[in-house]
Amino acid sequence: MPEPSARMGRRTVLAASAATLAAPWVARAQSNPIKIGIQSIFSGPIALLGVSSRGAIQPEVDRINAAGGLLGRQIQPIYRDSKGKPQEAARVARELVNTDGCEILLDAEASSGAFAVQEVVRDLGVLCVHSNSETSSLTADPKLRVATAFRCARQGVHDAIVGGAHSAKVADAKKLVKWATCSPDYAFGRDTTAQFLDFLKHFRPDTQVTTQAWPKLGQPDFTEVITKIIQAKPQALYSALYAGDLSAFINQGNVYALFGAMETFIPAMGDLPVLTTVKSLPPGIQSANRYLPTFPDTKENRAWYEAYRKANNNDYPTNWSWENATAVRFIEAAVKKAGSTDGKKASAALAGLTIDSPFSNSGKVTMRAEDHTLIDYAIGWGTTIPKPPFVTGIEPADWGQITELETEWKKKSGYL
Amino acid sequence: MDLDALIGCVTSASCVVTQTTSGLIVGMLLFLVAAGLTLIFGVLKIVNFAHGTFYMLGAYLAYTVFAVTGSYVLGVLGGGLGMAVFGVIFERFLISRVYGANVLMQLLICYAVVLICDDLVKIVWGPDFYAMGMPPAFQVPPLFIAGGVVPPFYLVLISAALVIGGALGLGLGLTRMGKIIRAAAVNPDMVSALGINTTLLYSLVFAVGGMLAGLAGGLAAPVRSLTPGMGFSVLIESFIVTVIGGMGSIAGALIAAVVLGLIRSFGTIGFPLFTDGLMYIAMIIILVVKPSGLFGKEIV
Amino acid sequence: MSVPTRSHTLRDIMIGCLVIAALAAIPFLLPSKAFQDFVIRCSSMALFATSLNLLVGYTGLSSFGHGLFYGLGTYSFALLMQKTGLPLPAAFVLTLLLTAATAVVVGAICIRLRLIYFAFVTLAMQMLAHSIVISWVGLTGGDQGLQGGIPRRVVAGIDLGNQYHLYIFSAVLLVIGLLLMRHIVSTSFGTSLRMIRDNEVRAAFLGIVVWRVKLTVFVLAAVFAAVGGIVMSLFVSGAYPELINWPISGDAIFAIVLGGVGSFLGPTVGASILLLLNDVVTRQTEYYGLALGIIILLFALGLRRGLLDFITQRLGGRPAGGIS
Amino acid sequence: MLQIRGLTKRFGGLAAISDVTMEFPAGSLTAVIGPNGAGKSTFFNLISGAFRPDAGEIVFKGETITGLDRAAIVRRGIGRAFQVASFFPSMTVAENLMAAIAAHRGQWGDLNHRFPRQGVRDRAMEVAEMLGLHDNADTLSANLSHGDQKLLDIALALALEPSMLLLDEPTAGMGPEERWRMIEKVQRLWQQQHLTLAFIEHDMDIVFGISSSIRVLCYGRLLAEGTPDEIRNNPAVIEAYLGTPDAEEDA
Repeated sequence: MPEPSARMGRRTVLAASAATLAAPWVARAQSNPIKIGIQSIFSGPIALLGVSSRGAIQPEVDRINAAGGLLGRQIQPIYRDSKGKPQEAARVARELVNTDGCEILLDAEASSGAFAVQEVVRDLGVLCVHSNSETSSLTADPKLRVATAFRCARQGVHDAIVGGAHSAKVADAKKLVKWATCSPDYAFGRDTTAQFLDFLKHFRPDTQVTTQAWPKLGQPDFTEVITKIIQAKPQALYSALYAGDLSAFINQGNVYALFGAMETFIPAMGDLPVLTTVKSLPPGIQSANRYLPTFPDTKENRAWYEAYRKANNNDYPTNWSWENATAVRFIEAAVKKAGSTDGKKASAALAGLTIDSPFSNSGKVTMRAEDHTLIDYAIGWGTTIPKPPFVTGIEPADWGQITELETEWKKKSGYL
Repeated sequence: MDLDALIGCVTSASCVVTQTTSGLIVGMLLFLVAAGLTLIFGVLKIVNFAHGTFYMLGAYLAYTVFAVTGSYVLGVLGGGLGMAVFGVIFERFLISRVYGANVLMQLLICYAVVLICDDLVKIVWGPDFYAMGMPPAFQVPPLFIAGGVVPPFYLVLISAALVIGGALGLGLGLTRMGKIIRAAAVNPDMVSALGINTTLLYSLVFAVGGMLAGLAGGLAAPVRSLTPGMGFSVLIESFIVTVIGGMGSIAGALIAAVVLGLIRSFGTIGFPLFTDGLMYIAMIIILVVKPSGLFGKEIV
Repeated sequence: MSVPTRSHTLRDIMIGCLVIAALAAIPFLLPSKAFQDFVIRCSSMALFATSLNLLVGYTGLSSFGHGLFYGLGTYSFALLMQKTGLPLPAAFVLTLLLTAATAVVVGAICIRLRLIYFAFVTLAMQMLAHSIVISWVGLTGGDQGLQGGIPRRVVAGIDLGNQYHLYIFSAVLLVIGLLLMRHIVSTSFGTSLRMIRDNEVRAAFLGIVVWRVKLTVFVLAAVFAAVGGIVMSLFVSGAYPELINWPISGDAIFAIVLGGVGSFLGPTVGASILLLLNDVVTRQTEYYGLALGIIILLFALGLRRGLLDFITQRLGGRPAGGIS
Repeated sequence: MLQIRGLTKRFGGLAAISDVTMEFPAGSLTAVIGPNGAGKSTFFNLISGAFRPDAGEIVFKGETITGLDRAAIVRRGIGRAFQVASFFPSMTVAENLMAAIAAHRGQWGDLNHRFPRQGVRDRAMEVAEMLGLHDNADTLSANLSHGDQKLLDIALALALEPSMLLLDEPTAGMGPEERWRMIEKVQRLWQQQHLTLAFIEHDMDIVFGISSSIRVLCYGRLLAEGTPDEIRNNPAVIEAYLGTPDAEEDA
């Protein structure tokens, strides 16, 4: 809103304020730019989710606009904070489409928000790309699936398969039988851990779980969890902790020299905010990649990494960053292919689409047609060292094996 | 439930040593936060729902002072003193205006401060999480006592918390102001009847309460993650401790905090699930059977 | 206060009908789906906040855990619709019965306590309920919430999957709920509530069985909160743990303090302001907490009472009871 | 009307009332006096059901009411007013009385009808008139003068149509002239309504001026009972009062 000038009458000011207040209800005429509604969490303990998603989205949008836009129209992203509340996520999604005139939704919510948005999209029928929810059922469960909704993010079950396969290989070499787990006590932590153990046992049926610890999400102190694991004297430890909780767990585990006492497997370790925050990163932790500029070790990936940091005040990109960059690229490609932003047409174009990507070992990622989820993205395991590049010796996973085991898992879960 | 594991643990010296120290470290840091909460309630009959925010700001301040000076001790002191000042500002400009008002009004003011501070932290330090990192002096391998694992840093933390708690106890027991505070906790009217400057007294209570929370935040900063909103879970836990120990009773807070720490450390072996639920049930039972908590005096 | 008579009841019902008629017409003049969304959410919040005010403003029971019943409403309704295949009216009634039964048990424990202890124990109850929802993953979906949506079975031509239908449905529920609560506070029972708030000991010495009045109003308030919860679960097409966590009680407390505890419509006004603030502020800035926090402080320290109370007092009304 | 036998109440180890036996005949106007801390208010609290006695028996109109709760005792016809005027400050005088009458008529749990139901208002005005409060009927009770607030408290008790009324210091906090105006109203009430009335009072002029009989409590025990003349000359009473000078407020 322009500064109200001193000559502006009281009535004008009142009218202007009324207009501002009524803003959410007054539908704007659809103007030239393509509006993309982007909702995420920009406040509270996981504001990093939204901030690092936006940090990747904006440069992609700028690139498209600089090159003349999409279908000849500029892209206008509209960012909204759902504060991590599902009821707000649902409201914001409706408002973005109904009032702000967004033709496409880029839903960068965490899982519970994504499920709420999914139900809204079912009613609205616009193209929606979920870019941050990793919960497998969002797309795997046919009951939850929506014709115009896609997931452009890792999927929990992919991580579990790759983690199981890699851990089994290490277990073979080092003769690891007795395992402990330590994961956050909520649905994501429990599902991920159970799936990991399933696949580990699939490869190594002799695996024994000696103890399982379930710290709360955001628990400040992990001491009792750490000592419990020490008491159980396992040979190997798996943890689905991530972000701030993981950083606290590592720092507190160091105090007890936990990581020297057992082989440790932490899939979420390979994310730059954790790697750079933990002050004394223990060497030798088995870690998957979340986002790493060195995996895949290509010119394109490195270039994207440098560009992100330049555009974002030298902050590090996160796992969420690459997922959202990819989401914008898929939206761009699908709309171009369909020649339209219409939900049905764009969805038809997006299903099964393959694009070039710096975040894949094959150089390409695909939006799988059958269940609207991303495949062929870079996924692999390596070991940590206390200095950059932090994770070394990363072995890329085999997508053939992932797909095969995923199909089996879907059958077992009754999704097929 | 896993009773075998629990029995196995309590019959093994190494397990008892490890879990006891782990319970003590959780409990003692909790005590520092809860002591401030209970002190403020005792004297002012105000439930400071912004107390978790004091803890958070203390940790962030300590982090910054440590980053600038490289001294952990200065960091902790900075957190404590900073929060003492913040406590006084909070009391003078906000809380003092709602003394005697409905408890909902007080709750609302605290809620507003929590919202504002969480966002301010995000603006000043960013949405990212931080870790202070272990001061070099403590980067040493853990000790083994009777087969149990005891990190030297935690021995330092427990001692520091004990010293602070002891100083608080002595201060309340021996100094004139301390005696007045204790008297005020029992009978607020009497203090003003004796012609004591209650304005100063109330500010002092908030300063001490804020300082305790700030010190706890600073002490824990090397091992805990700093995020906007980190005070929330600490608030809930210290609230439980305060209710169980008795609103207004510092000794009660100490005992309840240590018990809670031990329940957590042994409970995680015996009953890994639903420990939170058990806490809430314990709290409800205490409130119904003895609303004033284990060691508190009932207000009417 | 003028003495209410039968004509007041008629007048209230007339006003209620007019409000519904006006709301039904608005979408034809202002075709804004966001406005309809707003009314739906506002109905939910206003029912919830007004029900809390039965406890806080009318009876002087400061509950910190009223959101338990709001959340219970969302979860039981969503679960009944999703898992049983019952028609909507049956699920609706069953939800209210379930909430009432729970409120009897919770209330019987809580109303024994007074003042701040009542506030604490209700808060603890809500925390317990939240942790049960989080732990009981098999039933509730844990922290991810109840997924898969609520089947919107069409009943008597009303299709709650249709936004306009849901909008009218919510508005009608709001008006009926407010009329019923308005009736409750204007009965002799309602007077008993005010007597207990003003002077519990005196009320007892006049022959009022205080615990029965308190328990009754506790259960009634819980049932109306559950109606608000049902509207919310239809809006989000599911149920989420955030809807039963204690900040939701904080929202309701904020709404009633914002609007005014001394006026019957205060909580409804407060709920509207709260939601409007939320919607406007989140559009303008990502520092929602900062903005909201400052506004709360301005209200709490500036007006020192709710907006509607402030206006009625300015217009020369008598000082409102309740929060001072 | 009311018989009390062996009534005992202990707080912690201290006996506040021990083994008190006395009787209030129908239609009597009895003053209960005693030095500070004699247990007078506790005694009223026991009769009206605020406290539960540890031992002893209270019989009202031939029925044992020991241990009943406050509401049940009120329903049997014992009303009371308080040392500090006790009423509903957010309501007007009329509303206070209507609320009390509605409660008395068992309408306090009524969720069907609007308040006040038929006849309640008329009856409230009657009661207000008895105590001369009718001019202030629409005044917010919080804004009444101190004396009128005490009257309202008594009026609330009276609204219950009690057969017995317990007044805890009806003249507390009043100046000498105001006291007499108050006590004359009480006396008139007693006559017109055929009440059995017991009141706690410190002003000896009033006590000896209007009461038909007097009970003296001291350290929780019944020290003496009798007519004003008997009490005036009772050596034990004189000693008790000389030993502890009279004070304005009962603790």
